Amino acid sequence: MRAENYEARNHPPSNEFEINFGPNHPGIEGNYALKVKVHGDEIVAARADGGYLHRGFEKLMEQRLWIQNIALVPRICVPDPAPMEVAYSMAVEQLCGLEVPQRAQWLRVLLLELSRLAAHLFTFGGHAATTGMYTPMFWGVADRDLLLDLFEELTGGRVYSIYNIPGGVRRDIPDDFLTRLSDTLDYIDSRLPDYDNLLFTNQVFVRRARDAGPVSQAQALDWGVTGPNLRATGLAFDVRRDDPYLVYDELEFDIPTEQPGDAWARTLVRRGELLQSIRILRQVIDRLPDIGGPIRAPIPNPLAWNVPAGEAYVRIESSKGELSWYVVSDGGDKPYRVHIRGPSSMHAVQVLEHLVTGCRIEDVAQIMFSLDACPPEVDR
Amino acid sequence: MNDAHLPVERLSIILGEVKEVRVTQKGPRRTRLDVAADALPALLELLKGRAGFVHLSAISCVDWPDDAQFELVYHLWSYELNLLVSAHTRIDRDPGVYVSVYDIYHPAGFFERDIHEMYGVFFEGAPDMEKFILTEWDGPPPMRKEFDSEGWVNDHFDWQDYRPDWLLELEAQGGGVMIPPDEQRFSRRGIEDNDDAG
Amino acid sequence: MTDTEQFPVRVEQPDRNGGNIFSRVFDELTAFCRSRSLFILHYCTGCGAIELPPAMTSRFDMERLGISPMVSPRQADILLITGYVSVKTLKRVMLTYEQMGSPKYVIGICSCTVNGGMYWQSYATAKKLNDYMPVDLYIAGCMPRPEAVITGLRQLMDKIAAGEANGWEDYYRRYDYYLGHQQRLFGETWQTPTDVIAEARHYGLFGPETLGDHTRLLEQHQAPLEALEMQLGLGAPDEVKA
Amino acid sequence: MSAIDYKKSGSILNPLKNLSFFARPAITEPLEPRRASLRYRGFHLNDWEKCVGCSTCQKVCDNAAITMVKVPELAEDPLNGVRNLRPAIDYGRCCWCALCVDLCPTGSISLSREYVHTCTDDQLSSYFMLPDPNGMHKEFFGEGWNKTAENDLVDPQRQAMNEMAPDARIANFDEIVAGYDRQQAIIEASRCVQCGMCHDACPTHMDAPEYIRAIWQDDLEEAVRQIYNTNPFAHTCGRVCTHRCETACSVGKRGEPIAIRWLKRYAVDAFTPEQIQAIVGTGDTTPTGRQVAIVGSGPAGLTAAYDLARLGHAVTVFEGLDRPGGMPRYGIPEYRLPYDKLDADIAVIEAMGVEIRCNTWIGRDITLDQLHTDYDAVLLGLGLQLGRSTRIPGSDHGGVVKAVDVLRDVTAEIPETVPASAVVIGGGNVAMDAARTLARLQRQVHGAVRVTVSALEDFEHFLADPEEVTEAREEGVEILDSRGPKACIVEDGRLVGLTTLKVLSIFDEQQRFAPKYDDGDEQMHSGEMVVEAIGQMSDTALLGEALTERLAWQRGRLQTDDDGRTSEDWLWAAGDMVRGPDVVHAVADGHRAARSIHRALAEAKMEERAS
Repeated sequence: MRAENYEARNHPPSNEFEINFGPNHPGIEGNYALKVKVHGDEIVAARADGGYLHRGFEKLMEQRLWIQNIALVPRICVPDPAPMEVAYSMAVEQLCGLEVPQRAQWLRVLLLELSRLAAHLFTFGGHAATTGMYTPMFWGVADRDLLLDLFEELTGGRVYSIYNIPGGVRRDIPDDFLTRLSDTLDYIDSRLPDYDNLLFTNQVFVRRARDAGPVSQAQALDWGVTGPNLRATGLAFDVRRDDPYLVYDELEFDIPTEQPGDAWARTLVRRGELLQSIRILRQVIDRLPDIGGPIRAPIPNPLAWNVPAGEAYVRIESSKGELSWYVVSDGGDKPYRVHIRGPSSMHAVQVLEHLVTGCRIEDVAQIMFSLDACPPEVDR
Repeated sequence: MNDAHLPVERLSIILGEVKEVRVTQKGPRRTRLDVAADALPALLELLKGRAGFVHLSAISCVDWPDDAQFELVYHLWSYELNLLVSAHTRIDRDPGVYVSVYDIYHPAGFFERDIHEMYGVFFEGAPDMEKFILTEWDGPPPMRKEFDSEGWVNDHFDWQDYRPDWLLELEAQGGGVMIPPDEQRFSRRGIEDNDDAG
Repeated sequence: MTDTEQFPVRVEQPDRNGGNIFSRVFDELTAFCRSRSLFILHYCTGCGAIELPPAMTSRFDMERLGISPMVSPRQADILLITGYVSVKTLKRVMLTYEQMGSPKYVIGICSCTVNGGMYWQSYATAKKLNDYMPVDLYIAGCMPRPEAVITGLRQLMDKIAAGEANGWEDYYRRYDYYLGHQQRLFGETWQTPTDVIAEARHYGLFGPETLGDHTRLLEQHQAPLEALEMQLGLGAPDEVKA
Repeated sequence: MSAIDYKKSGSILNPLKNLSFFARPAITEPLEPRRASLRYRGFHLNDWEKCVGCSTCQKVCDNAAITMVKVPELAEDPLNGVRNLRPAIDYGRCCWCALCVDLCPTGSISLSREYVHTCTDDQLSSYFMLPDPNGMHKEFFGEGWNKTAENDLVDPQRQAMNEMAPDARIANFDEIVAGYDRQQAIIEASRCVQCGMCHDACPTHMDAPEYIRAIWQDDLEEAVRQIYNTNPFAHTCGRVCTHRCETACSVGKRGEPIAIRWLKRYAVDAFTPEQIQAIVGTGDTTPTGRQVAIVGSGPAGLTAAYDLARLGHAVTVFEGLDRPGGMPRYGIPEYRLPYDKLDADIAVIEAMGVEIRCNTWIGRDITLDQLHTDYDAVLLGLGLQLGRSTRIPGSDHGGVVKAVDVLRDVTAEIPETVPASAVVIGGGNVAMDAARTLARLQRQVHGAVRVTVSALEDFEHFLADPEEVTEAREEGVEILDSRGPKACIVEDGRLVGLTTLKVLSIFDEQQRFAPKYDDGDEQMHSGEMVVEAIGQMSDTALLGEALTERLAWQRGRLQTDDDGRTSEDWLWAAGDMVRGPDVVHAVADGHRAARSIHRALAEAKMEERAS
């Protein structure tokens, strides 16, 4: 220890302090930092600092074969990896003109919605924990683990499923999987009243979360806010419905919206989406047995696979918002350029900086969790 | 939102007013526009103001060193038309300077900052061109094609030298490592060829 | 000001082979107690961290082993490196590691901490964690399941109880080696606020390899330290408000 | 939308309702790890019996985590595509994506349900693991993610080859196989996993992975360059090669092997001989002043000529017949190898500066001693142009002919009466060639096919390629298996047919050739002609008695050292007369002999300089 490092610093003669909120901070989601200037408890200025989880995905993908990237892509967003796989596969399929078999599309929907469910349960828990309530977090994580068991059974991996490949999916569902899925959904459904008691109708939480980090609809549009955060401002927009992909246009689901765009509304939207995901999954359970056919379109030998030159822009509704992938091929065996636009790259930087400015320091964590900002998606 | 025309038609009417823009229909909800660099900001303004393209989904940068150009792609979404427009433009790789569209689209702030640190393209008029991810990186902009990540890694890091018992046994019998992983990497083929040429 | 006498941090090194029976019993008791109350630093360095909440919460419940998360490095015993560490993170990890009180234990989980893992081609991540700090235990997987994490933690507990988890001593004994790798990656002006050499003397762990070329470089660049990156460029958020 | 109006019904007491959870059982799992799911992606398993060491897993591994390790105790078998390499996995890199499983051509790799491995810093070498069927810690946890039809990324189907229908091809000698078009060739080439087993199995070690890759990249010039590195008989080998490469192909372990022969054919067919010559160049054209004589213009002789000419030696090839080409021209029917394609090969070889003198019999027009005097080295590439006889009763009749003679006469267009019915003795490819050639002639002359093939072997151990048998049958040839020839029946000086006996066994207990027949099962096959296709030998009369005496022989074959040099230091021998009948072996032999001759000439030059 060097004593001089622990002497009082020459701070400006005021009660304003600059502090690092993160990266090693229990209130931060992932490995991310906010540098904030506080005046008492109030934050007067904030600046996001990312890059702690930077791995250079876009560069790495340019160095790997098209097929090799399927192992890499789920790592981009750890809590919600499935949309990454699907989006990448869809982009390659677009470039190659591959027709994905119906059954594969339904299986992808199954995977995506399971992943959304898992991510939302995780986010609830996180949001609750940042307001000092740890039980919902314990429950949310434990219930999510039941979904991870399903992932493990379906895809062979708990978190990183690596289930999609360009052309379709790698394995069909195991025997009786749908029954177990249905049972798990019933269980999660039955847990919702418990969550309501503990969280959504708990005045402690309601009062903390309301009016925290409000975003108006105009601001949301101005700042490129998407996903549940946008729907929490009252705009019913969902890529699944308005720019449909896979078989979402054959599925019935509502788009939950809330007002007025504060942390409370955002979390409520997620609760609504949880119900809708369960609803979609139940439709998948009903329809999937009737959809036969292959689960994968034939693809060339992955070691000698030149994807035709071109570009593809794929948009997907991930649990965090609009996820889009821009993939350029120069006709080679590796992607020429991949650009990943994670929804959190908006939410965790400019929007978060904007929202925490003026709030009290104890709300920073819950604003970040309520935005469901996912740092690995920002850093890539 | 009462729409006398199909979305695509409405868009094409607007685009008809802009000179020198090439329109390619890439799908039912995807339109590609190619436009000169100096006309792009005006085009974006028009798209936002007249066609409801209020959402800037992303700005992608593609490096084309052979053409000595960067390609900038602005992906815009209209909540009214449910239509995605990708406006492509090319700028010179050197000096790699372009104008910021932050005034039109605030999300551009993040993307321009990202492109600046990853490619070294400077956006004039952007509010913030400071590094965000690579604050502690002093190498060249890593996403440029000429930056060889693997070479850099090999210069800066060592790899594990495993000596498990089974390997020692095999070596004693005359076996052992025959093909190290690097020798047969398909993804490395093109790069080695270039090295040979250079 | 590096006169370390003012810090009463000296601990007597237990002589594991000798000493009288009372001190041996006392040492073993200490080690046993130490292994039954471990705090993991709450720092999600990489993607393997996603399996820690399940491991901590009801289903796999590592608290039954006496292990729970701790927010401050000063009170934490275990630094869990959950997968890849980007170079930017590694600096913070080094700061954190040096600030943790001894004895401290490092667990590297996932492939990435061993030989670069998936990101072995990446310019942004460090490849071998044991170049930069001594690692007591590795848990294989990408990422390891909570069960594997818990198995690993149980093994660490056994090692602590047996007095075998002494990686932290190595950091003091071979500080020059670790510092050299840090300097190779972070540049030769790399400084941390902790005076490791003085601590090494105090723990009685100062050895022939504590000092070397790299520590000389460290002293050469010694300057009044600024903490890392405390300047705020506050242009943008103000405009946000407007 | 919401079932509860949260904004109103909220209460600070609501959480208390969950106190009932204290009465519920805990959901905590036991401390011991659970069993992973049935398709879990845990540590690797590798079935060493199935694994052939092709290193495809290494190529698809995105993390460069796989090292191929040589295990000396395992057998190596290049002809069947087996190496003693096995993959070792670096768990400091692996991400358990299981692409190695999906792409393994043999299906030997799988992932287990084992997932716990921990170690301390000094045990870190345990992260580098050589998977075997037992599991990482010698404890079998069960197979997890394995190869199924769903996730198999190896395409087992080769591109179908267009062939002429039997009734279209039966009356003419047009080439049956159409060859791949560009798209088919690229798709077929893309199936290759570049393991190089073909290279190891090929007698002349052709760079098949390289030219297949070049074909896939649509760079045919590069493909031709790679092909000509090792084989100047590309057109010929692209059609009639025995393709040992395809036997060894690792994709062929579970599916159909890559059509390497057809790909070679596709690449060289894309160019004229002049273009090929421009692509491959003429080598080092500085004349060395050395002269080499080559007897016989078959694949062995001309390959050696090609190599030697490219090394700057003056090469003269002596051919007894009208046209160069040797056995490929006079022994292989035109419907399998069109003459213009053989001419293309020879044209490229001639363009290297090789002089070919046809109609020059050694011993008649020029003696071997003369060659010995005039040239610095002599290479014999005589081939096997004499048919063996069964020596059964009646086989000395004029209507009993040898298959090689039939084929040669057809090529040489020597007019001969076409028998209305014929019997072929033999079950090899030459027998098929003779039968199918006769079938075509019969169709042309008589309008109907009456050819019977009687083979010693049963169909399970047949010598001819299965496709030859199928095609021969399609063309109307009757093929009988397990029939041993007894006698050729001559009535009134006229050959009327062949009697055969049922074969009980071909080899005795010492695996020597000693066929046993069932005398009770005798059949008569009528035919105006009996063709013997039971093997060939070399016509070595040109050597002269003295030289024959000096040279070493074994079972009628000339003995040489590994490089084709005989016990006479000026004389080399190569090709079928040394190795037995096979085009690609002859090519390989030609290369070897050329290298040996070149070395000997260079040494001689050194000695000259020294003296």
